[in-house]
Amino acid sequence: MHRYTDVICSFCGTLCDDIEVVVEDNRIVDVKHACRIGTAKFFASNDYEHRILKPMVRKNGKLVEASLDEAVERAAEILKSATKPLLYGWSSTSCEAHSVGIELAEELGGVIDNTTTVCHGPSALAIHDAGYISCTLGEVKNRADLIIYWGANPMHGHPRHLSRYSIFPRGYFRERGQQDRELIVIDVRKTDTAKIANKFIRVNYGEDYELISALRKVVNGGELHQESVAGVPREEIIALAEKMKNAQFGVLFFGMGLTQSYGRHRNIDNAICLVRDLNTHTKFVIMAMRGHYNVVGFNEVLSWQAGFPFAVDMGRGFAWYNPGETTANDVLQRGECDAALIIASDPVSHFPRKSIEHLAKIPIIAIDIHPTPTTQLADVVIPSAIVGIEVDGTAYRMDAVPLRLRKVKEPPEGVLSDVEILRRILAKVRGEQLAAKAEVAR
Amino acid sequence: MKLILKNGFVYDPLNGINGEKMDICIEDGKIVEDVKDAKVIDCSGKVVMPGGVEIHSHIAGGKVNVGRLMRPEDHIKNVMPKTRLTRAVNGYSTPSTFLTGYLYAKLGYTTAFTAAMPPLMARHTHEELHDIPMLDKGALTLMGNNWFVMRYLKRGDVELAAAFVAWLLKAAKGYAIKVVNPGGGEAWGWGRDVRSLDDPVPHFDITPREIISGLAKVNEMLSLPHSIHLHANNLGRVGNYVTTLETMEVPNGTKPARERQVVQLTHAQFHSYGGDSWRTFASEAESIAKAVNNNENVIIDIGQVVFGDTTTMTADGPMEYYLSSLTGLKWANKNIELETSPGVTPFVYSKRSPVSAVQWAVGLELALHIKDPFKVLLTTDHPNGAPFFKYPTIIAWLMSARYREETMKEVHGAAQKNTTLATIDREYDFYEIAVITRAGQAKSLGLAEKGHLGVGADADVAVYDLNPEEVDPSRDYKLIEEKFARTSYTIKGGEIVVKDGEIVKVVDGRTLYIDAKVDEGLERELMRDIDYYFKRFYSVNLANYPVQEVYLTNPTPVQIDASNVR
Amino acid sequence: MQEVVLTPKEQPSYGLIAECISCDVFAGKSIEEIEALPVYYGNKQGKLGDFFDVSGEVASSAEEMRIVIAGDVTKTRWIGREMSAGEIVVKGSAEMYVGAWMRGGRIVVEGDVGAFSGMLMRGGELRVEGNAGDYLGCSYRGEWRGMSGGTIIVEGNAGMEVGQNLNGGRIFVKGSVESFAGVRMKKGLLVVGSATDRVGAQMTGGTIVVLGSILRLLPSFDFAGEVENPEIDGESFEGVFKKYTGDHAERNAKGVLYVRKE
Amino acid sequence: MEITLITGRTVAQGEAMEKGKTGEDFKRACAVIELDPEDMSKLGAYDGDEVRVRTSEGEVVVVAKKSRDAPHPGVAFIPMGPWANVIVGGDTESTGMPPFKGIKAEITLAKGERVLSAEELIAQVYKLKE
Repeated sequence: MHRYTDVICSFCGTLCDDIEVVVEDNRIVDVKHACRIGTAKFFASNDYEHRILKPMVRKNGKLVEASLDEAVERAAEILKSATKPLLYGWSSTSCEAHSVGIELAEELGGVIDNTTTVCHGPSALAIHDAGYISCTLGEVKNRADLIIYWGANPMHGHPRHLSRYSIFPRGYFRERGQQDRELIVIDVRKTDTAKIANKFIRVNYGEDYELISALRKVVNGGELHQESVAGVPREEIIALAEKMKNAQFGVLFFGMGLTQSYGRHRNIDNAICLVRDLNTHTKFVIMAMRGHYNVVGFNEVLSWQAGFPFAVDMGRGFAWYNPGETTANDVLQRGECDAALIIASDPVSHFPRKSIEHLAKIPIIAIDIHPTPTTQLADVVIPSAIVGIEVDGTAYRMDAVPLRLRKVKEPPEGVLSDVEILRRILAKVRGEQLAAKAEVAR
Repeated sequence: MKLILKNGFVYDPLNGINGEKMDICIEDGKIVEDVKDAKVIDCSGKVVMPGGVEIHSHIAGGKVNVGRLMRPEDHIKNVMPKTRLTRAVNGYSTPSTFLTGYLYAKLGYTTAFTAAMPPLMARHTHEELHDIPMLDKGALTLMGNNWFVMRYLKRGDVELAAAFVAWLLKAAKGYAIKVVNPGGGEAWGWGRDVRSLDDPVPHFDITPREIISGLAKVNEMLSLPHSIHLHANNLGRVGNYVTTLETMEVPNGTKPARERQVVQLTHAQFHSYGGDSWRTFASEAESIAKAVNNNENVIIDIGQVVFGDTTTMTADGPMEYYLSSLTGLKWANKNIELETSPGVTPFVYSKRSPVSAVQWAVGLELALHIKDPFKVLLTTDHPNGAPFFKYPTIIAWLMSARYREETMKEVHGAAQKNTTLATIDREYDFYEIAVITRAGQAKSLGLAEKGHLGVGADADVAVYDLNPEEVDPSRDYKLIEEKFARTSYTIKGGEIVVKDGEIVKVVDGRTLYIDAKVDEGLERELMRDIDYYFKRFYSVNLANYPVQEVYLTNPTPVQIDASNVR
Repeated sequence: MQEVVLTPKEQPSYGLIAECISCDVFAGKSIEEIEALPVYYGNKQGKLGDFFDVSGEVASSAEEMRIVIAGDVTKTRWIGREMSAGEIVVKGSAEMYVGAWMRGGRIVVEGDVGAFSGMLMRGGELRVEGNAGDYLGCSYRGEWRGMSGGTIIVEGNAGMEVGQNLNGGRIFVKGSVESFAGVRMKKGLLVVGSATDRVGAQMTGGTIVVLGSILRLLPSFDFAGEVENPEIDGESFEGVFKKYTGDHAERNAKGVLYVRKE
Repeated sequence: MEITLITGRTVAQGEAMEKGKTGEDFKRACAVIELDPEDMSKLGAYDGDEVRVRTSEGEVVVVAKKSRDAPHPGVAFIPMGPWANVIVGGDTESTGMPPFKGIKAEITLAKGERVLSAEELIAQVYKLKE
């Protein structure tokens, strides 16, 4: 039996790093401090019935077991013969895997994109226009006296966000924890997060942008002529603006309620500008509630290696980026790509129908831990080990703080890490022998 | 690889060699006395210098990447496809990591230190350094707003402060103490700043003066290779030269533990401004230069401005806010718990702008008014003053009064009126250029095996296609600019990595960091205190904070015995 | 004026990058040289001649050059990129980025154009007889200095974010436009037939004229009276218009929005 | 009945997903639509009744559930997953982001109709390759 402390949970962008895990005979027998989802993830690693344990290759319309070499060979063939392969997923694997994946995309002249494309891609577009006025989560814990969640429901998406970083913890300048802070939730529904807030503001669906514009006008000293905006009465808007201006350290967390709804990136653009306006009065910051545990890591690695955060087309041997053109859903819906490598993600569950209709027509290589609708449609399936449980690796928290995830148990026999699988595919694509060096961190 | 660089004009200031024709022998990555059966490179008619050493450049880490994230429009510039050897690259003011390595190598640089690493984000910095090929690397580590540092110094516990600094350098795998807007970074946690050396830091009851002098003392107690690396308060503010002059006096009571300065005042150009409003904005470079000339404890690097579009980035959060509110351009900020508060905003240095014109002149004035070239290091504070690959232009300006005059004609009259640049006729020679681009930098960093070509030095060499007997830099400044941009050869660790301005081999450099040992009892005391603080105020556990060595390319600890610190 | 005719053959489903279709590039070349110009699709490089039959007479200078694309090229991108002179006529519809970075000359598309057409234009004229996609006359991602000169005229409708970051030049859309027309606009003139919502969002300067109605006005615009037959940037508009200033979400915003009174 | 459909994350969906997507848990967590109680009574549906949700993209049968986040009349919620996404529209309006929220949908009763498992749904909607 071995007890591991300070284990980092590889579920969501909160990257809680205080987990205790007890492992006995390569089985996780106890998990402490993790949330419901995190706990489920740790225990699920034991459950080999719901894992993919052997590589599979589609033959005569059916997926059949194959050797790893055969699966890698088939994957390399598919990718090499493609004119516009799409390499998608990435958000639930390590930065080390991203690094090999980007090299593979460059080698193939493919399009590489991650799940940012369907969560905070609009936030990236907004940052391109407005910048990003942010902080690390410890700053929120130590200083924040006003916390706003807008279109975000951490009680569901990031269960320990509230207790570790925002409302509940005692901080250096907030010794009494929750009593020293105020929580406001702005949403179209009275979510579970809204239920514990000091104040809930209901905004009409699709009118967030108008509400932000109204707030900005008031914050910047203008007069609001409307009786109400987006379903929120004028007095309430003015009161909210005053509250924000008078906070000592305010923070606006936003989620997919803003990025996925009407207005998309402009909602975020306007919200960042609101925070910028507030900085002429006080200290205010903004932060995206990033979902997958390493969705940020992919944005970081791709930015420093290829110059752009997501959706890069390497077709001409260099990186070209323009969401709307080079993003996964657009490439799929225009029917442009002719093969796909999907790793650590399940677009068949999470992409709209039109995208999947094309995906279903082209050869797919899926690298994943357990069966998903994507592996169901795949032509090559390669099982992989779980980063943060069965292999080490780097991940970036939602505030871009990088952490080193640790291995606490062995993967199922014969199952390799994403890094190792990708290295084998890359070597095969290049027609090279696999470099002898063992799996190194970066 | 064995090499003989034959018959070049060698400029090796640390060994007093000034353009002598001689051979340089290389074996096993080192400069040797003599070598047999070596490949001979004919360097006749060419300048041979030690590989360039970059002491202050924002090339890796969180805020550099925020610059990239924020500026896709910067990355449709300098676009080059992958080749058999090199990766696909792009980026102008925030080049991708691979491009950063390639571009430095083409300039003849073989070592670079990234200017500001927040310890909490150190893993990120090292991940990017890992992906910068061609260079030996290190990171200046931010400490001037660190809560532990401020607490220990406030209570006068310099020993504990020293133990903490030693621990932090090892945890972050950092190389030196970097101080940025001391106290101002913490004040920015509340949207405030400190504006003078005696402005107390909110809630911490300590002043910038105390932080600077305390860290200077700690640096010498630990006998670290580099001095403290100081970005003074009030960067970029009109009339800030007063603060700068005062700041230079602060560490004067401290004796250097090694043969170097006590403080490197970084990007001094941004700290040498007179006037009392943007309308009366003027140079005070002469006053600053005079103070540097008279102060044995201080050297500077320039932070030269070159006209064009760039991205400013610094751990000086309030300054970036101030700058972005002047331009109205997009602005990124990132307060980092217990440590620092960086910011990023684009900036365009326009020839038509009186302020930009003066800024351009100030950097050159500093370089020309300071007598001892070992006290002036060439930087652009990349990318703040300009991208680093503009160095050849700056070298040409320093070597040619005529070139400066030509440029002066194109820029706003304020450069003529509000600075002394037009009155200076000094011109640098190759020897002095070698000082400000390698020898002086290596000396300041305490890198015994770099910045020179003596036996035992690292075989890092740059060969430029310039014949000092034929070229008149004063007149042929365009040629100087052209040839310093593309070496004939760059040799890194004894291997030819650039030939005729093209990358011919991609190598990984080493990453240097400080491994200083202090008294064990003192360290135990420190760890107890840190543990308490981490649990309560950091958002990561202590066990997850230190950067593992696996992140470093060829990790190279510099062992320091400071066990006498107790 | 001499004319080269490109008759489209089958277009690749991957999208065809044909930035070589520009009078500047064609001028002075032989038909064979034009056929051999590089085009890109997916990870492949091909020749213009693989996808178009090339015929006609080539002029020696761009000014004297006309290129006619004789049919639909709905998978072809970057037609007329950075063109400085001459004329391109597309007798059908084209895909994204028509006339991006254009500096002079004229492009006429008889059908529709895809998104990002007229991106970062600095001069010349882009005329679209059908509809335009999203981001007509936009800047590149992150570039705050958007389209700075030239004229875009669209007879039909246009999509989202027409004239995003507009920094000079003129855009006329006779039909309707989707959300965020003139978003973050700084200078220049944008005239549209009708608009939905969020017109002039975050604009700090320049003028937007809506000749018909808008669905919804942002709360951060202020009414500044009615104007009859206004003359704006040398263009006269008939009728009575409501004048608004904004976007007052921004500090010191100097944008003006005219909406025809119903 | 016309509604505005929103899709998104829930803790149950997250938890079930980590256990694999082939299980009953995943279906129970995702093949549901959370409706405003008033909308439910207008529709004549009770907790646990099957309903058909139709958009311009297609249709799907899921289980109706009384929302705990009400009131939000006219707005309904389906957790992200294959059931939601076979009816989500495609156009990213040149931003890369499909419209996952704010989709116009029509709900009708489908009492007793079978709710497909993820696997069945995928097989039915996207013809498997031969």
